Amino acid sequence: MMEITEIEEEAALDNIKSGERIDDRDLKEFRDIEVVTGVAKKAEGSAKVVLGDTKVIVGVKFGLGEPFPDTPDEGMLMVNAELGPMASPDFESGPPGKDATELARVIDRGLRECEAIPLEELCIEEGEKVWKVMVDIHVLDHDGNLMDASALGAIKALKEAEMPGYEDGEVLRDEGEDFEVLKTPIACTIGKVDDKYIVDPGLVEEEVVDGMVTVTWTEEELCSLQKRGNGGFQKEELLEIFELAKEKSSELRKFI
Amino acid sequence: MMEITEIEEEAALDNIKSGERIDDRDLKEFRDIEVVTGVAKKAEGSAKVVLGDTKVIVGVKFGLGEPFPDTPDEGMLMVNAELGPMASPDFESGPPGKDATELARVIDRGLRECEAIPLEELCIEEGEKVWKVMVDIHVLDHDGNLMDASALGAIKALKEAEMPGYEDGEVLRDEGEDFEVLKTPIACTIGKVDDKYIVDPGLVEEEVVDGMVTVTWTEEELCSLQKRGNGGFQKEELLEIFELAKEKSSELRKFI
Amino acid sequence: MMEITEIEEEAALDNIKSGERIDDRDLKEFRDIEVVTGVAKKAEGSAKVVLGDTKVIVGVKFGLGEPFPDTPDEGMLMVNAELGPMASPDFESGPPGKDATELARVIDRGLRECEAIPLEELCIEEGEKVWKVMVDIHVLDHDGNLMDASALGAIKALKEAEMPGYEDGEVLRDEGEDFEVLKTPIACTIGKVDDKYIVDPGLVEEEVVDGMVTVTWTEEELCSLQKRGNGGFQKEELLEIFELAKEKSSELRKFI
Amino acid sequence: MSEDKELLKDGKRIDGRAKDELRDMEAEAGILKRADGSGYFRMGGTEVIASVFGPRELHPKHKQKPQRGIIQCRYNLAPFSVDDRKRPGPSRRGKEIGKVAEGALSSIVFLEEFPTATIDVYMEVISADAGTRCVALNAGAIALADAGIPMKGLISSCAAGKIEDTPVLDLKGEEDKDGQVDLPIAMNIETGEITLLQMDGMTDIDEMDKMLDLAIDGCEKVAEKQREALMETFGDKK
Amino acid sequence: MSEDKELLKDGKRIDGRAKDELRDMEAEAGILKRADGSGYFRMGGTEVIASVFGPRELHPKHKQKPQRGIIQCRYNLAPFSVDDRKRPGPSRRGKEIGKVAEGALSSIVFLEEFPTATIDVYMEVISADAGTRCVALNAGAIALADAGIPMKGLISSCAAGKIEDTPVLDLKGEEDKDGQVDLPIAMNIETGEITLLQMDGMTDIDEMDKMLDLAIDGCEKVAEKQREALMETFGDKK
Amino acid sequence: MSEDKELLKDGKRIDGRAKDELRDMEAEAGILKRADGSGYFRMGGTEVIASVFGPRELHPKHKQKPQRGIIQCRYNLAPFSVDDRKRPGPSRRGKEIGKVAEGALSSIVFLEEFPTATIDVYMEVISADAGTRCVALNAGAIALADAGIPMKGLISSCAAGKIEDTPVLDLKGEEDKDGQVDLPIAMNIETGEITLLQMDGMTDIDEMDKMLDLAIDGCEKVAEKQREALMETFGDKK
Repeated sequence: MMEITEIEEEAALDNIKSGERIDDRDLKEFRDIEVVTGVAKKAEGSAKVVLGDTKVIVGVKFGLGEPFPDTPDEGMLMVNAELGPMASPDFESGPPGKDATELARVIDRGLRECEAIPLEELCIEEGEKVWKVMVDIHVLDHDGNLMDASALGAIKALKEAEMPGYEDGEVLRDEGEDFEVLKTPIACTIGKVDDKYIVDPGLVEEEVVDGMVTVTWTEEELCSLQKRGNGGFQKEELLEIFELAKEKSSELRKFI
Repeated sequence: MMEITEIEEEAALDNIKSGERIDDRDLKEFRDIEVVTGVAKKAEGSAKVVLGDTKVIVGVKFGLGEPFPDTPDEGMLMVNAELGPMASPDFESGPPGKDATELARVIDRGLRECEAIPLEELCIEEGEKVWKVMVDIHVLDHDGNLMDASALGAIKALKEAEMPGYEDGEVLRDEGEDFEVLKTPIACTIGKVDDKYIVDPGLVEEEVVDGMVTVTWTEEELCSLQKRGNGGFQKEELLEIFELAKEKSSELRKFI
Repeated sequence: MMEITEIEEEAALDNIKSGERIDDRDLKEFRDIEVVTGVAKKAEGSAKVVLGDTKVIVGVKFGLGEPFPDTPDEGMLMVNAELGPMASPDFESGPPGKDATELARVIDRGLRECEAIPLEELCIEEGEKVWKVMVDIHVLDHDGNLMDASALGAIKALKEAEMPGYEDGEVLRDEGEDFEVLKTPIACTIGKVDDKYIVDPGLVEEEVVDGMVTVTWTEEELCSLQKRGNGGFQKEELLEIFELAKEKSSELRKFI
Repeated sequence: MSEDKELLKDGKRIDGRAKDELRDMEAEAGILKRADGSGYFRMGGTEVIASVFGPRELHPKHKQKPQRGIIQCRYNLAPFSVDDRKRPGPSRRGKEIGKVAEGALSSIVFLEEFPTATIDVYMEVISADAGTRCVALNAGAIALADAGIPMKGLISSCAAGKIEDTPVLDLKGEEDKDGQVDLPIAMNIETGEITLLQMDGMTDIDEMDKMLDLAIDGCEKVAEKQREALMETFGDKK
Repeated sequence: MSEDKELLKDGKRIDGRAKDELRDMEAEAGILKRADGSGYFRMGGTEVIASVFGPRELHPKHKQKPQRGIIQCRYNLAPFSVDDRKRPGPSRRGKEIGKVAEGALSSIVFLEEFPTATIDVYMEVISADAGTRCVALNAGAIALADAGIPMKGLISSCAAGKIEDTPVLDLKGEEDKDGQVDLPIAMNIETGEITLLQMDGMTDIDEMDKMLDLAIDGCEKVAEKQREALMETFGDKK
Repeated sequence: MSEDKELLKDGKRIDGRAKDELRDMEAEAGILKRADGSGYFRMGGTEVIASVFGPRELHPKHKQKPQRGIIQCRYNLAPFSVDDRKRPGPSRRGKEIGKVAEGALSSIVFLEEFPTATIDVYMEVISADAGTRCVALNAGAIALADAGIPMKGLISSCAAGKIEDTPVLDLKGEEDKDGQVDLPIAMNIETGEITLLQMDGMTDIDEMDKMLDLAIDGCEKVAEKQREALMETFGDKK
């Protein structure tokens, strides 16, 4: 079990200040990335993302539900994240806490704001019955930057998903057809220490950066921002971060 | 932050025994009272009650619901109280505990037993759809006697409420008309120390009295009683308390 | 209050090893058993089981519900157990924990697997309305072997139950008729210490046995098994235990 | 409260009782082994079993009071104690009754003898036909005495009420449902102090006076039954 | 976000404001007695009351940090603060806002002075008409200052947004609902550091630049209001 | 359990297996970094990942046992592991399986070496096609070994069952659903002791005898797979 020590934190900080990383990466370099699909056989779509030692499985399930009263002709998108105790000695059993909730909601907004999922095509009977697209993020091993790994897994699992058939109120899981996804939002988290920016912060780095921003880009536009951690950013720094995130997100986009 | 000390408790007790109060009131005198309405703009009715340093906001919302099976032609009244952590170092986050539950239920009974709200006029479609009148008590600052402050706020907010319109299953919040309230139940809490009675016990006094009785009077009748705290009362004392509460409740009634 | 001490545990163990019991029973002897019915007047059926100092009340209530989608023409059986704090200093308030859940589920399976309750006869309107048979196990005093006491109470309460009438969506509790139960599953728990088997383990014995198996027999067949506690059993031991449980369960069956 | 049914006829109530008559009672002490003390009380169709644990350490520690112990009451309806099965778990009503029970029982225990401790009183309603909080307190008081907790007196409880504009003692189910007032009290039998008092319904002080008299007399009769049960156990223990 | 309504007409917004104009504001400090510090902030129809308790011991103990204190924020909508009554209890949205508020406020407090402690900031939304997290932070920052917590600066917050392809300041309810982008920020007024930043909606960097400028100017105006409120209380205390 | 489908044809099962044949298996150890130990096990379409943390301090402290450590198991179905998404959070079924898993694993660990401590075993079902508790235990046992916890042996688990009145090994989804008996066991491979045993369905002792033999043989084969996985990791670490 790896508990983070002060010595590790200092090492991580000193490294970044001198332009290096504790794991010998460049400041703007991702850890090794692997994306595997079809890992959860009962899910309509699934993807496992390995980002260094961080491991996340995202599963997509389709179900039936009643639409929200204010959008009677639209399907529903739900994103949920569980930071279960298996993934870290710091996680506890119980309902999602602040971290899991933030993780799910940032990824939800990334998908929702750019209208990646055509919700209006998921209506079966207006006001009565629509498809629910349920995206579950399951963290297996938390070694930092769950945000980017989970967002990548979510859009990958959605793109791989087979949409089940429907007949007389029943979901026909044996009859799948490709599920249409319109955009590819990619989250990229940039951390800052003094005047240095780092990409893909690891577990210890997340603790020592002055702050982080998770920037979600579609192919052309910004669709979601979330500043995280305790520090702050000057406006000019933010604009640099948005550009850097755009550039680096194209590396992640290759895995889709 | 004001934690109650033993010295304060002793001072409060000694004062009452010698016919005085720690805050220089007479035994049967309320603290300064202020009642302001329209304080929560989204509520159909609201009132803020300031009783010394105790501050309570009560908001009334109308909504639609299915009636209870045993009263298919009646609307529903719900009273809820939250003793959130903002109001006192002794309050914790989480579902309502015993104190909040007692507070809500005593006020609920005060309104219900005298039939202050004409529930049978709140039926829209028998057995199918009725109005729900939801009274939420939100404590901002707890310096004692939440019961009287909250009950006063509840009846005041109800009397000020505008009832929304209804059309085709929708609540029309822009079309309000005056909401009818039939009675004005007023709660008045009397504490006892030896042979002395006090009105409107403050925070420290609540801890040291032999016991308290919250007496709710309409214009003419007793409609609810709740003995509180650990001590006891002789029957004759109770009868005196009921009369005293009637007399003092007329002072509170002026704020309605 | 009886907290279990190490000395008691050693005594219990030593006794069994020398073929005796701390309460002077034979290894294969039950404690005194008493079964009383009709103990909960509002229940449609109820039974109190006293097994030594262990006391359990089981109540059966009938209600209406919507059937499960995959069994639209069957009634529903629910078994619930509460190990409330009144019964033992080790029990806490709150939702059922692992012990209560195991207790309820083992008894549920005992009833369900042998089809003791004819669920298909409890359908009122296919897919819409069926009877729910709700069996609640309420432990009053936990002195060991809740499993056998509760299972005995459950089948006894079901056999004693009067099924209410039904008319126009209403339950008519005044019009009862005998409720049909098709089988009589009896749970019998056997504990092991070295090569010794004990029947009806008491509270302290449960802590010291190498393991226990709760074996549920109908009149002719095994319908449920649950190995409990930390130890293990050789296959041959298990077969002996199944036979012993069959033999001993006939003693319990006399109380039905 | 509506008044659809005829609840009084020729001065008699639906179950034949006089206006100032309690339902039949049954009481027992020391009925459970694991608890430090236990009690059973029945009034008509309402039955409660109570157990007491403690004085014992209060968790979490930062809730302990340095000068005195506390009493914690849990009042719970068994799922099968009412017509429509009650979902297990705490209800708003149960929480409130737990609190007023604490207020009623705390005054008779020498709590200053148990700094930092808790005495836990669990009251389980097995069958509910009105008056459950009173019967629960009667069982709880027996359990406290059975546990050997040092006490200043005995708490006894019953309710008065008003049906068809007439004060009566100890409402049963239908009377409670269709009656006008329910007034449960609990009393310290040694001192006459009323330690629980609740009231729903509309009344004036004159009627209140009469109902209190009825209820106080009722408590005295309850106390006799409680004492009998305790004497019997005390006898057993010798 | 759809665009059904006309939100801009002749350069004016539905409530007559210019594009770079905040709603009217009101601020007050020291409004509660029991809390260590308290604050009130209103922007148009959005009102929040905040209270601060601490520094005080963090429970459970194994969550304490040996080197520094922590800030815990609770953001809560009063049940009557929205059109359809909000069920009490934590929501996913509220949890997230609590977390970003912690991130925004932690940077200004000298937390290293309070090892093992917590400073609890409670923000209760009394009336919600968009911008609730910003108004909550403004009230919370006043409450922290009122509590005398040693701080490096003042946090001020407001949102910019985009409606009808035009960057504007401080969206109100209808603008938020039918607008294209919502960009709430919070800023350390002394250093210009942005300590809260969230964004929903589609935009490019050029528009983002303009919206950030609007929001930064807005924060400066908010800060004036906060300072006034604090000066007034400080005056009172003399 | 009904018997609508033909589950056995010419001595072969729906997936072509013989009656005493396990589904294909896959096992791996040491797949996670943060956990003290981890394991993966797959049997046919059922996949489980397990992690182990500890021995570590048990909270709250008053639950610690002075003489020996305890094992706490959490069994959880991922929301996407079943046909209809499973709502996150503990289920009754999951709680029971956690308990029997604790009973199965506790017997092989030298718990007396870890007074007051807990060893936490987390088992996450990624894909569920019958036999999840067995596969979970197989992954959990690998994780315990990978964590270097001193153990008396290896726990291996599989189920036997009865379909069309015939005892068979290792039911898959459709067989479980339409079969007559499900008999999951876990076994200490060193001693042959059965440490988990559950059974649903109707059977006599003769059939039980045969099913136990099948399951015991199955456990031996499972153990080989577990050992391979552990050897591989052990090799890696050199």
